[in-house]
Amino acid sequence: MTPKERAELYRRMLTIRRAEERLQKLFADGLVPGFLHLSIGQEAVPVGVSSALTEADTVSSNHRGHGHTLAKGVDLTGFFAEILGKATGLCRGRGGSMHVADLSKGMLGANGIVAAGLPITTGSALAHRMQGKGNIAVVYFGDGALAEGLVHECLNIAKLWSLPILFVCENNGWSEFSPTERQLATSLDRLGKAYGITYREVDGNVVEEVARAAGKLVAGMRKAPAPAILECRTTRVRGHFEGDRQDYRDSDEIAALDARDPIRLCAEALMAAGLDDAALAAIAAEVEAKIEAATEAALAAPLPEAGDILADVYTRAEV
Amino acid sequence: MTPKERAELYRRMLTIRRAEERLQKLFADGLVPGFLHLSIGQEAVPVGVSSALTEADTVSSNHRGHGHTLAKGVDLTGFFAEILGKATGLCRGRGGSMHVADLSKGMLGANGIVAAGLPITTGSALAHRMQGKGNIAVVYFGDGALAEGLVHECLNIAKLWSLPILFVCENNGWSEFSPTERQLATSLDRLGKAYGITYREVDGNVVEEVARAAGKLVAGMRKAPAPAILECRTTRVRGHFEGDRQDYRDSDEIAALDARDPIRLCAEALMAAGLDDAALAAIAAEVEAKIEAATEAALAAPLPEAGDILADVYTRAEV
Amino acid sequence: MAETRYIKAVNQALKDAMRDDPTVFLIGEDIGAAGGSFKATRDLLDLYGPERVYDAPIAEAAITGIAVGAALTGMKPVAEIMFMDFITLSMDMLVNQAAKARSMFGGQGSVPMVLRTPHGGGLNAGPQHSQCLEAWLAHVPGLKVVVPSNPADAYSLLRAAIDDPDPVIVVENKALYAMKGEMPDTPERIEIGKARIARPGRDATVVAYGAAVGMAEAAAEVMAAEGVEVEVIDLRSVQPWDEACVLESLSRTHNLVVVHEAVEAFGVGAEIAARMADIGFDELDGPIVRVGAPFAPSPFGKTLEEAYRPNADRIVAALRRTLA
Amino acid sequence: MAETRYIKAVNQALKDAMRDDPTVFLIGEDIGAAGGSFKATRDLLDLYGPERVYDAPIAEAAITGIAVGAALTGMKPVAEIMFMDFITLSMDMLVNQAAKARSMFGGQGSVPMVLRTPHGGGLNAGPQHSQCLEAWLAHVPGLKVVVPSNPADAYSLLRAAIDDPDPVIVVENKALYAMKGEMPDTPERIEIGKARIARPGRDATVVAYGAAVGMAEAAAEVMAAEGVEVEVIDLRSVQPWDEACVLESLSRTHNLVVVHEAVEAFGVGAEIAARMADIGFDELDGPIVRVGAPFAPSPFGKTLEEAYRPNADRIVAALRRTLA
Ligand SMILES: Cc1ncc(C[n+]2csc(CCOP(=O)(O)OP(=O)(O)O)c2C)c(N)n1
Ligand SMILES: Cc1ncc(C[n+]2csc(CCOP(=O)(O)OP(=O)(O)O)c2C)c(N)n1
Ligand SMILES: [Mg+2]
Ligand SMILES: [Mg+2]
Repeated sequence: MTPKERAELYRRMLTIRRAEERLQKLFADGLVPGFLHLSIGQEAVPVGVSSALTEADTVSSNHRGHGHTLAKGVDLTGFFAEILGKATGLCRGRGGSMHVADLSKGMLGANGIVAAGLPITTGSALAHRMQGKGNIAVVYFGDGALAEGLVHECLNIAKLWSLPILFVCENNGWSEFSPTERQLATSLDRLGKAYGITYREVDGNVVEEVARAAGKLVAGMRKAPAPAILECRTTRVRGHFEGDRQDYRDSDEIAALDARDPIRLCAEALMAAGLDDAALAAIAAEVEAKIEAATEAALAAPLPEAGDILADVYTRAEV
Repeated sequence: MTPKERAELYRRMLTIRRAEERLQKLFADGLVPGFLHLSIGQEAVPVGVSSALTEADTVSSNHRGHGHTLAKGVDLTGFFAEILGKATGLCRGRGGSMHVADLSKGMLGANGIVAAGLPITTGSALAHRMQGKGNIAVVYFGDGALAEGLVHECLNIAKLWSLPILFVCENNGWSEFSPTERQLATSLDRLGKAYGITYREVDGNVVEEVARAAGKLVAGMRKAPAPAILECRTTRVRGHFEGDRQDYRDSDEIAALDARDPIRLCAEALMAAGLDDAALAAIAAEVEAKIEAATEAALAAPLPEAGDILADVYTRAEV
Repeated sequence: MAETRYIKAVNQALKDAMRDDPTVFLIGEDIGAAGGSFKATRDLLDLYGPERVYDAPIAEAAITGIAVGAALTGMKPVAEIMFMDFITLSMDMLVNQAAKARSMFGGQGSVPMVLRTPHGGGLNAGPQHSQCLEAWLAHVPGLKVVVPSNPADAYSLLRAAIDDPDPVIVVENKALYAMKGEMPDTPERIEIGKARIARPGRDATVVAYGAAVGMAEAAAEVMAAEGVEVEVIDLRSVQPWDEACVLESLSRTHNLVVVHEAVEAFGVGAEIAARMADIGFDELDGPIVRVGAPFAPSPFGKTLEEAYRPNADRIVAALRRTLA
Repeated sequence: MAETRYIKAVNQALKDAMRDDPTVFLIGEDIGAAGGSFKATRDLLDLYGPERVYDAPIAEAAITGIAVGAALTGMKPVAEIMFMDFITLSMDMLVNQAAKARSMFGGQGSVPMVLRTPHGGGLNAGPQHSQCLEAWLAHVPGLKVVVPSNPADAYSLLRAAIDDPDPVIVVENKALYAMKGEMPDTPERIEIGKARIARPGRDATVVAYGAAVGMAEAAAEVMAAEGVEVEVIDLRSVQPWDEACVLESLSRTHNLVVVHEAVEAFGVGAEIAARMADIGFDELDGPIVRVGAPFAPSPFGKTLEEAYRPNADRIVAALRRTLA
């Protein structure tokens, strides 16, 4: 990876981080309707994975989907506007944080239903295989989702039918307010073995590692369609959703998170490779300016009209 | 196992066989309403497993449930009457072949929904654990059912919570009209490993093997509640249901079934152990007489009254 | 014009749709080599190969979700769920995914999938293989639900469903699979949401769909013998349903009976009756009477199942009551 | 008499039921250590231990099925499904298993389980976390469905549900969880299936349940200022529902409006309206008007969600229309 490529990954991670920090503030100010699940500490996963993807590849996501969405290249202003419920949002303000989608970028949607992204993505991968253009599909899901039966139905079918799907598990150790280890008697590596699906585990907080592993797996899948699993050990820094004070978490655990911060780790690697403070600061300034502009535009955008509720329930105007 | 015990297993298998052969004829004569899935060739599984069970243990079953039901000790006449849809049936003629149950014998029901027995039995096992009497729960399911997500949800929870449940898979290689190998990228031994659940495989057509393996597993579960898997390789002799001509099956495969017939294998073992033809014939005569009596009684029994439809939808008369 | 059976019409519609549109593909349990439990997909694997006809493992939720994802990625999947009772396993994918994607994504795309599934009794298949659950789906904004009552409609409605850009559930009736009927040489293109006057009349309106249409026609015969001319409306689709057609008929006949095979309480008929008790109130000369299954699981035995399913006699009794 | 909140009343009912009956146990996601997403089960793990309070993995189908199996084996499970939208994953266990076991096994036993789940909007939780799906369950013979509208009822109906020998779904309303209300020192024992006259009146009847009861009461206030006395009926349970009570009220007021937060089309209100358009036809002086959510997924933004949910104004407009 060239220093430039590495810096680009840094820039993307920082964009997600700053965007979510901005959302965090907007939420605290009462400007974000509904639930807000932040992926702070997990940015390396989607940025690393997306570095292996083209726009024609499809991804689908879960409730903690901001990073997945931004990494797939959606418009920042439309993203903010959506989460603020504005008419100019990517989904015209009807979806919000848990349902951001941009089909034009191959982003098939965040999802409020745990594990629902898996069959949708399996179907998308089937379409890719039938269309024969070498595109692939990626699904992001959490460790907690592994308890849902749908995961297994999809692992089975993806393997049976050699579908080009990358199962990306963001294993942050938590399922809402419970440690996932209390919810799972299995693990993804063992499931991978059970279904004969290629399995790789990476430090999900080291973006280069994620990118390298994803790159390899995806390249293979493009040539010969087949599923693969990428398990990323990562860290959920904030509560399950904003407003969750995480009383159930050990202070030691929380204190240790900083050392594994993916952005800090990437910055350190960049510095070790020769980038200086000024270069990092320049990236930060550029990112912050973009976020600020997007936020301002989104804040200034109009709310949807009430009459809009009935729009788009069906494609054709009702009979 | 004493010769007497062995002969008893034989008698039970033969009871199931003759009962199903009788049903087969009744079906051909148009006397059995609805679907009829016969378990001919699979009798050793429930007979072997049930030899380890008490009446207080619970079992639940699937669409191919006659053997499971009879082996749990339900009344033969009530069984026939149920399948014929008579008012005197175990379920007053409202369930039929796919829904025979006898709660008084711990038989929680056949089931028309593939894999539905698993969570019900998992719940029953949880109740047993809470009640602390050392009772256990058994679920019978087919190899095709392994593709349903519920199987995995239940393996996970049973292991997590150390539930005294025996998962009995009747692996007959078929899922309706398709070889199961085209539907499954995994296997139960691999799933057992993935979930850390004790797994045993037996020749499901050798009743002593089944009985021995089940006996061991169940004894362990009674002492220290924990799940276990017993996979029984077995043979579906008839079509998926009566009326299915099995055109999709190789004639070689069908021809080979006879050599693995569990009743023949048991008879041979009994003869090798000293039982003579006359003794076997005596068992057969006794079994046939019972089946005939049960059939006659069931045939003579009245149909339910139409007014009975609304009975028992709720326990208390409607408000 | 040729005579065909309902199940063959379904098969023909699938065949023609696959011929006309290479993005149409099939997925379901035992639909390939075996041609489907009811033979709706017979020969299609041979004709179009395993890249267009997927024999799926027993995993209804995944099958339905795969259809959603493939539809979002440019394909037109037609999924089969072997018995409507098993859509209990597909509900999340239908309701939270397929139905909502277009609206909650702000109209960006759509989910052009079809889910075919048979409902209804008559096979003594019992409580878990006979249910008519279309009322659930009709309650879900974003889904469409069609219920063909005869072979020609089975063809045309399935074609319309496949052509539709939104998710459509095609509910077939098991007891009708063997039904024979005329199939026009150039099958009608049906617009989903338009009803059909199955039999014109001036004294009372019976609204029905699926297998109940035939029962309503039989009841109309009985009434005709007494000089009462009953109009029978075949809704064809229950979501959307042709409110204008029903209202127009009611405004001529002033008496309404609604019939379906599903459980009466909280069934599709409730919506039709409720709507007419509002916008059609001034037209009503008598109570709106519904005919459906009693409030109990579908029993399996022959006599019980017969007593459970609606029939012409019960429709006649309902007509007599509203006309009294 | 003490004031309490709806969610605390739920918590108290669970606590008391667990104290009174050792076979009562709880199962659900994050209900133990975390006390539930809405804190309905707060402190219960500490009080009764992990043998009575099961923090389950994310597996709604299994959770529901486990409740069925435990209920068939002598226990009284109370399962929580975190949002009613997720019962899409539990439908098979509810509909094909819990609901049918007693009837299809010929009355041998019963399934004394409870499934608690919150429905409704007001939290801007969007299309997959706001749905009111009780009409599906009301359509299923064998299930009971209660929908408490206030803290005292939240207590009493949950106790009644736990005492009931058959499967009962307790639908709570998220927007009501913070509602304060009086809790009698000796809470009322409510019989499931009996409605409550929330406000007597002589000019029109509004039938409501859950959060819609408060909206109906507010509408009645508005109408009272104009001299129109509106009777508000709180159904308390929608399956079974108190047909006799509604008919009796209608026979005094002669005008009927039915309100709920669920989507209007094919909702619970359709059944009530349809039934009254039959057995109550002679009592009706005007159209039966329903008020519910429009036919669209629940939008998430504040203004859209407000416009989507029914409210007193829309009930007033409905009353004016039927009284016109
Ligand atoms: C079907 C379903 N069940 C439960 C929930 C509630 N819920 C939302 S997120 C979550 C935990 C998910 O944990 P994990 O998959 O590890 O993702 P993470 O939040 O850690 O990123 C739960 C239980 C849901 N949204 N959908
Ligand atoms: C949920 C569900 N899906 C599909 C079916 C239809 N079906 C009934 S039996 C069966 C095959 C089951 O195969 P297996 O579990 O191996 O049992 P076997 O018939 O071989 O004993 C299928 C697909 C069903 N009854 N329930
Ligand atoms: Mg997690
Ligand atoms: Mg099998």
